[in-house]
Amino acid sequence: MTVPTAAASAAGRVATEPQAALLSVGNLRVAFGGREVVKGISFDAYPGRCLAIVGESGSGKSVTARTLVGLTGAGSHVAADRIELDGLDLATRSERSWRAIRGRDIGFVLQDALVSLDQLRRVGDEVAEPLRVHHRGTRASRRSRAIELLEAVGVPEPSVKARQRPYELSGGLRQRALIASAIALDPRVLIADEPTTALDVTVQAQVLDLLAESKSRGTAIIMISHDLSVVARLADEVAVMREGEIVEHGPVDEVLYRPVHEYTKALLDAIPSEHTRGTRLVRGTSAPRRTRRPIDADRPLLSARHLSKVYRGPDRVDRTVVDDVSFELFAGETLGIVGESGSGKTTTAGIALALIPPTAGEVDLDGSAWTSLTPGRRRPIRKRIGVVYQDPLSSFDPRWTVGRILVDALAKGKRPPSSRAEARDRVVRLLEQVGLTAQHLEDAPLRLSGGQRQRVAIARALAPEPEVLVCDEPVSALDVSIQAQVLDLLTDLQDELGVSYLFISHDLGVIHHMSDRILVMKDGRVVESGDADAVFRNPQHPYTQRLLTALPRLARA
Amino acid sequence: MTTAVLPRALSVPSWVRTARGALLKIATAAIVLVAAASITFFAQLLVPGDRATAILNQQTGRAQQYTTAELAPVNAQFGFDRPLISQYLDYVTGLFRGDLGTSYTQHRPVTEIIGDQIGPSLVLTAAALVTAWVLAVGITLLTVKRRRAVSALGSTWEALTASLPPYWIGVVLLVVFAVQLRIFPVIGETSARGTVLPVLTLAIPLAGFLGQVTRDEFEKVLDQPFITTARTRGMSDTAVRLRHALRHSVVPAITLSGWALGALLSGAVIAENVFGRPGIGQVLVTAVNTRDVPTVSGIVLVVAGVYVIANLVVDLAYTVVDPRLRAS
Amino acid sequence: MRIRHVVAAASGALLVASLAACGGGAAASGGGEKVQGGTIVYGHEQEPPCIFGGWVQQAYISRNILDSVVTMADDGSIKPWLATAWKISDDGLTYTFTLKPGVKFTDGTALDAQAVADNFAYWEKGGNSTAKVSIDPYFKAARAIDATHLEVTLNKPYLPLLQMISQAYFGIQSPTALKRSDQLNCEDPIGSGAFKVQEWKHGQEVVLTKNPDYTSWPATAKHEGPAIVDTVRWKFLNDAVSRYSSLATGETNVIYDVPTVNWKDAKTKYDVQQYITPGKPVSIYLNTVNGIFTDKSVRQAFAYGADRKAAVEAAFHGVIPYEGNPSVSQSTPGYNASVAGAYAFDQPKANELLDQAGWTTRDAAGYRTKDGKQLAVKFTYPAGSVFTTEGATVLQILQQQWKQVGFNVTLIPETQAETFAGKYSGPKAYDAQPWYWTSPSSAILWIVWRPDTKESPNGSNSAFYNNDQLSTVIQAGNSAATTEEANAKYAEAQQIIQDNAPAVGLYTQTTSIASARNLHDVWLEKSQGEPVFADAYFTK
Amino acid sequence: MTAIALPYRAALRLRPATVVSVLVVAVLVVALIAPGLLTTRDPNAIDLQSTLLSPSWSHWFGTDDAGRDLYTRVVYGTRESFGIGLGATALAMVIAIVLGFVAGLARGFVDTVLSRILDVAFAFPVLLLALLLIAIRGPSLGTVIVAVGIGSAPGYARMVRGQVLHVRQAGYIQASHALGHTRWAVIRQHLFPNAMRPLVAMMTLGIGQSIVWASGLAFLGLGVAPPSPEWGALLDAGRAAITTSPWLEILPGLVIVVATLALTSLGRTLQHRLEGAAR
Repeated sequence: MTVPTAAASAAGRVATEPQAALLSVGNLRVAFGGREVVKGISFDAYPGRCLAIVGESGSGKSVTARTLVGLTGAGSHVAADRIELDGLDLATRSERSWRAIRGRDIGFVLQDALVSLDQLRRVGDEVAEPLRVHHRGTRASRRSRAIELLEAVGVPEPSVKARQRPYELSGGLRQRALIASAIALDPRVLIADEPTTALDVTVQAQVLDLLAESKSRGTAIIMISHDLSVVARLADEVAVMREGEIVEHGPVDEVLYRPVHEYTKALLDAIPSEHTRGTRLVRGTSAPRRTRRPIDADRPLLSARHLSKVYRGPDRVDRTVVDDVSFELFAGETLGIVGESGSGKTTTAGIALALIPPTAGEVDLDGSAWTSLTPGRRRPIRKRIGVVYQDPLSSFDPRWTVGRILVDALAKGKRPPSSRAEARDRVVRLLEQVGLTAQHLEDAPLRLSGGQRQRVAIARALAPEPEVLVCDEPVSALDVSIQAQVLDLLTDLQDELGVSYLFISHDLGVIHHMSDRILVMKDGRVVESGDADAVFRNPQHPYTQRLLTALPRLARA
Repeated sequence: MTTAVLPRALSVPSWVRTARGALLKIATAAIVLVAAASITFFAQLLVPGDRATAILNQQTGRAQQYTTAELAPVNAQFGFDRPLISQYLDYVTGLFRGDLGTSYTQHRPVTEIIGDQIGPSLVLTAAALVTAWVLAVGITLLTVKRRRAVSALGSTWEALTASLPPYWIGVVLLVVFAVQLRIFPVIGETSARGTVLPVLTLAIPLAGFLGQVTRDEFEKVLDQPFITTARTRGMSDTAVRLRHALRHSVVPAITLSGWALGALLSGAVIAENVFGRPGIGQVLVTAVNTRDVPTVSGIVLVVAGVYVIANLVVDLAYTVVDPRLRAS
Repeated sequence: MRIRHVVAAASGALLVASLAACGGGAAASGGGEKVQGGTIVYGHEQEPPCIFGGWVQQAYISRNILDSVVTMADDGSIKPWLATAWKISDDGLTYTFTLKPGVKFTDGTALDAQAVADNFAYWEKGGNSTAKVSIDPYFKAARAIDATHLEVTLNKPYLPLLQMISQAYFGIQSPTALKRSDQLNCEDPIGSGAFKVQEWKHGQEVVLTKNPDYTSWPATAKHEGPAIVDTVRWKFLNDAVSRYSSLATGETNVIYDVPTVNWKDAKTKYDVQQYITPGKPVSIYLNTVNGIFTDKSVRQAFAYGADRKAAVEAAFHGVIPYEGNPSVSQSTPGYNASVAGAYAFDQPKANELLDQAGWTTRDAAGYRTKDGKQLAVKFTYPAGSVFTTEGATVLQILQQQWKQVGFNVTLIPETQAETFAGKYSGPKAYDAQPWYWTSPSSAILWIVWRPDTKESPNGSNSAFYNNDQLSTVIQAGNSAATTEEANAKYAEAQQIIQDNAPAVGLYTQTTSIASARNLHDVWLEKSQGEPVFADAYFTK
Repeated sequence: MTAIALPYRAALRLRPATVVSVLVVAVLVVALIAPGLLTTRDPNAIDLQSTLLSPSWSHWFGTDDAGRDLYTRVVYGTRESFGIGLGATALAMVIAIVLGFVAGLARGFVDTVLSRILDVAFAFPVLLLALLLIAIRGPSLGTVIVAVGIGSAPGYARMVRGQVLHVRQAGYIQASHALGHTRWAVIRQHLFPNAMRPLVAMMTLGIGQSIVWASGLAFLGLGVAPPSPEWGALLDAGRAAITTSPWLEILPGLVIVVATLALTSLGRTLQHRLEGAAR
């Protein structure tokens, strides 16, 4: 308002020596009901700099972000010594005056534009909405401004896209449009709440570049993220939050590469990558290295030949989602399939499980026919192949307890229990194997935490004593520390049981951490395959190269 | 799934597909209608007692049995002495010529009987539907996710109105607003002022139903991230509700509206009765009572036709409100 | 020269209560200036399928459109209408009518003797089955002697003929018009009456406009000349609440069938008229060929067992009179008043009769049994327009009292569909069933009680009661030479019926109208009680 | 959402409206099972000395034109009204479950045919269905139940079909297949019980609506035979007197409204709770 934003923008990236804080928060406390979720945190944001607030679910980071625009939510109680925007007190604002600030002085970007943009309105209208709300320009001028904004965030054919609706755009373009809307009024502060989560890695890189560009024009950015590697790419300063408190706060290089607090260290360690291969991700565990059983390269447990899958849409147009995919999975091995959304990896997994009939090609299980069998002939040998899904909760019947789920799986296994007592014993053993205890037997999955649910899912997959486990994005929905635990569990189980994994993930770090060999998929085809280290270190296909360039990573100390 | 999955062939132009779809829909609709009329035709023959007896009794206001000799001329006049199947075939072939037959009791073509009465019924039901929508949406917008007392008031109102027996509310409205307060006429007939109370009789309970589903959806929508996005742009609560949430919230109510139209046509007979309004409902009741087979079947055909058209409109309304549904 | 054979009415049989509270409904004496023209909005109840037909709902409206040959006066005597005079031959077999000259139907056709003869032929051919049963099997032929003289010949003497043809079922239609399609004759019958159909808005109203060339008013008319008002809007208002309320709001000027709950209120606010229909009252036929009522003592016990009078008074709020005579109502010429007092409420008597009949034991629910069979009565009644909710209340009260003497009465409301389809019309279908039949003469006895035989079935004999003695007595009445003689025979017939109890009396069929105080001279016709608007006028 | 994970607890908290609804339903259940506990009178006992009394301490709801105690009649009418509500809804549900499951599980031709049949059923005016049925079978408690039941079945069938299609997509269905269960076992163990879950709430809603529907039939004179104190019949009997003895119409109407309201409110609470639990 008083400081013209153009001046800051002209200054470029001048703000390495911070002047006065643009947004200053002191001793912020937020409570819902009687429960305090933000417990007295303080931070400042400076023009042209990015503050990253990092934490896992429940750390209070998103609540903090929303409090900064006065949208903490119903039933909340906010107290702070100081919330100031350029000297203007925000802590005691009325809803009406908050509205004048939102969008104009503080822009806000949420994660996943598919749900954060109104799908029923045209992209142009969504982008121009802050202008309309704050009575800027005429209808026509707003429309052209929206097109300019879309162009500025790198949306091709902006005038065409402006007339489309968000769902008609690709994920990356949508997210750009969301950012375009947030910066429409050139706010001095931009708050981005998980702006790249749910995006494919290449798109993620583009979005981060876009935010960096905004920062370089003098915008103060507050980025909320659970992903430390993403933060490394943009932030100047990092605050690590845990259970409503900031446990560590400092310049990005300090926090990420010379962490002081145990929690920060644990978080950093938990990130899987090429460097973590063969090690455990959870800090402080006794056996850091793996003791693997040898891979039997003469015994392909799964061998897929020229798989393809064509779906006919309601408009009678065929779509090929899997196109001539072949692979072999050897006993004791982990084969990783990596690719972005829509690459056909989940369909491939479904075919391998014989749950989706392939249009062409077949999969053999341990040298004999598998997908080409009739369902009735296949059922008796199903026990040899198990599956772990991305979303464990939806894979459990909400009416069943953990105990019943596992007993059901045991009954379908190689050695069905002969008595109730035996069943119970074996279920308890299974639970212990995945790091749970008998006390969870009577729990409904709904009452378990995300990590516990995935452990139950793994226990269920293991109950029939399969030789192959298909893991379809098993850790994608988990916080990084929980992800680390689950990945450690999977490697431990492989060491212990010698089971083979067909491991599917969009996360290159996870894939590299887990896999012996990998397939890179794009648009239903395998573009590159081979030994994991070889592919990662020396990618041949341009797509793989692009993926790896886009991958945000932490330089390991 | 958008990026990688490319359509292999787009050889058929989209308008051809649309036209083919529309033709298919019309053909199905025609089959549905003829089936409904045919079922009605035969169902009426299941009614105990003989049609000629009913016609004679109805002409004289009596209830007795007649001798074969007495019945013979009636049977001959209406063709009841011919085999059932040929009566039916005549009826169905007539349908395709747009001939719904002639009323046994009024001696008029059924098309004319329906033509006379369908107008007021359609006005009544359409007005009731619109009013119900206005009430439902208005009350939802005003009360959903407000202070607890306000929200509770809104949802109680909806549950209450949805529980009102249509006849009862009609009589209460009549006594209060027409007899006591004299704001509206007692004999509404087809005048605009006279249409108000019958419309309210039908609209108030329906508004309760529509309001309930709209409220549920509205509550869910208001929790969506895009609503938060809109708020972070500085939008007022009212604007957020109107510009963003509303459109998302009405889809279930649109679905319900297609169904509601059928229920309204049934409920209309009650409103017609209480307020002395002409309409198809009253004709239907009389026709069933007098075994006037062609009239009953004809009304079913027309009502089913209205229903089918209404549902095509509902389908269209879906895609207008939510273009995403066009794909599927 | 006029030769009239006047039928004297039973004194006081016609109860026409003109109950205007503040003086004279008939004349404009209540003050105000008589207005020429205007529109009467009349709120009727049920909409008939056609305007002309054999149902009383059709007679109501056709009475205002069609003229009949003769009409009935308040005292029950027959007065001239289209016929200015008539002569009956000594053997009672030939009636010669002299018709009013120069009368024209509204389509221009001349109303001459041939036209009337054609109408007789039309009714007999099925044009109006109620007309047909009213004169069968006595009617032989009708013949035009010349343009103004009509001769009607009979097979047997039939004294009630004139009363019968005074009903609106015998309205004379243009023979030219009768040749039109069924649809036109249904919607727009052409007569010579004071009004003609302008438009029938189905589901709403029939708009009647006056016949400006009207010349053929009946002798009972309250004025001479065409109708005073221009238009009558004959509205169909099924719902009693809105019908009665419409009078208060001024949306109607006159309504039919004042709800009995509102009768008291109506008397203080409007001019009300009540008309007790002659003919068979609402009485309960008992099935004499099947079930428990084959036993005469059981029938009599049924009649004694419930306080029918109190039930009728309670349910109809004291507005509609109880009728103890099951055969003819108190307003019918030839009514036997002494018969009506039989079977007064007497439960001990009922118990005694049942005990004698062998129904001595009672089951757990308190119902009588005999040889393991329960004293059960399947009581069907036509619900809705024939039997209103008030009538249903009467039955529910009776049901409780019958229970006290041990009858298990199951009430089964018939829907209109079932009624018309004849579902409950056979001898196996019910034990008891109430019904009424309006008729201006005790000759209704013949219609109802004529034996039901194979050769000559009588579907109207709903008690299936064949009594040759009764049949002979009624026929003697019908063919009697004098009214006195006829009435004596009819009285005897009523006594026979009451003694044998094939039917139990309940209440009179009654119609009523209420009209606004500024509307005058709407009167109820006497053969069936139709409202007549030809003489009605408004005052300012 | 990060911090606001409260829906589960909120659902467990009893709202006052829920408490009232439960109480109302409890009273109704007493009236249903043991009407004698709520009134000492006989619903059909006539008393011609005390007709049309307005509500008073000795006659809470007044008396009708046969001198019967209206309150007692309402209490005894609960059984028939609820009989209609329960019976019709149960019948509708059985039809709906069969049709809905077959349509939901079948693919291709059978599904198409069934959907068309449902279309025809839907296009049929409910009123006509009732009228025809009553014309065919005569009015009785059974016919009213069948008419209302069949009339509301297509709506439920569509819901069931939608529910089956929804549950069919669920992860646990695939998970169960992946364990090697047969199609039938999956249907029996998972699909059927889970697709049925929301129907409990729907039934509660349906009972109330069936009662309202039945009262509409009574208005057309197609209800239960007298002297039954079924609520719709009470409304029908009371209508003529609305201007002179309004309690005869107003009070039974209010009872229907309150009963339906309580059932609806309970049904919706149940529905929301199930939805919350399924999330």
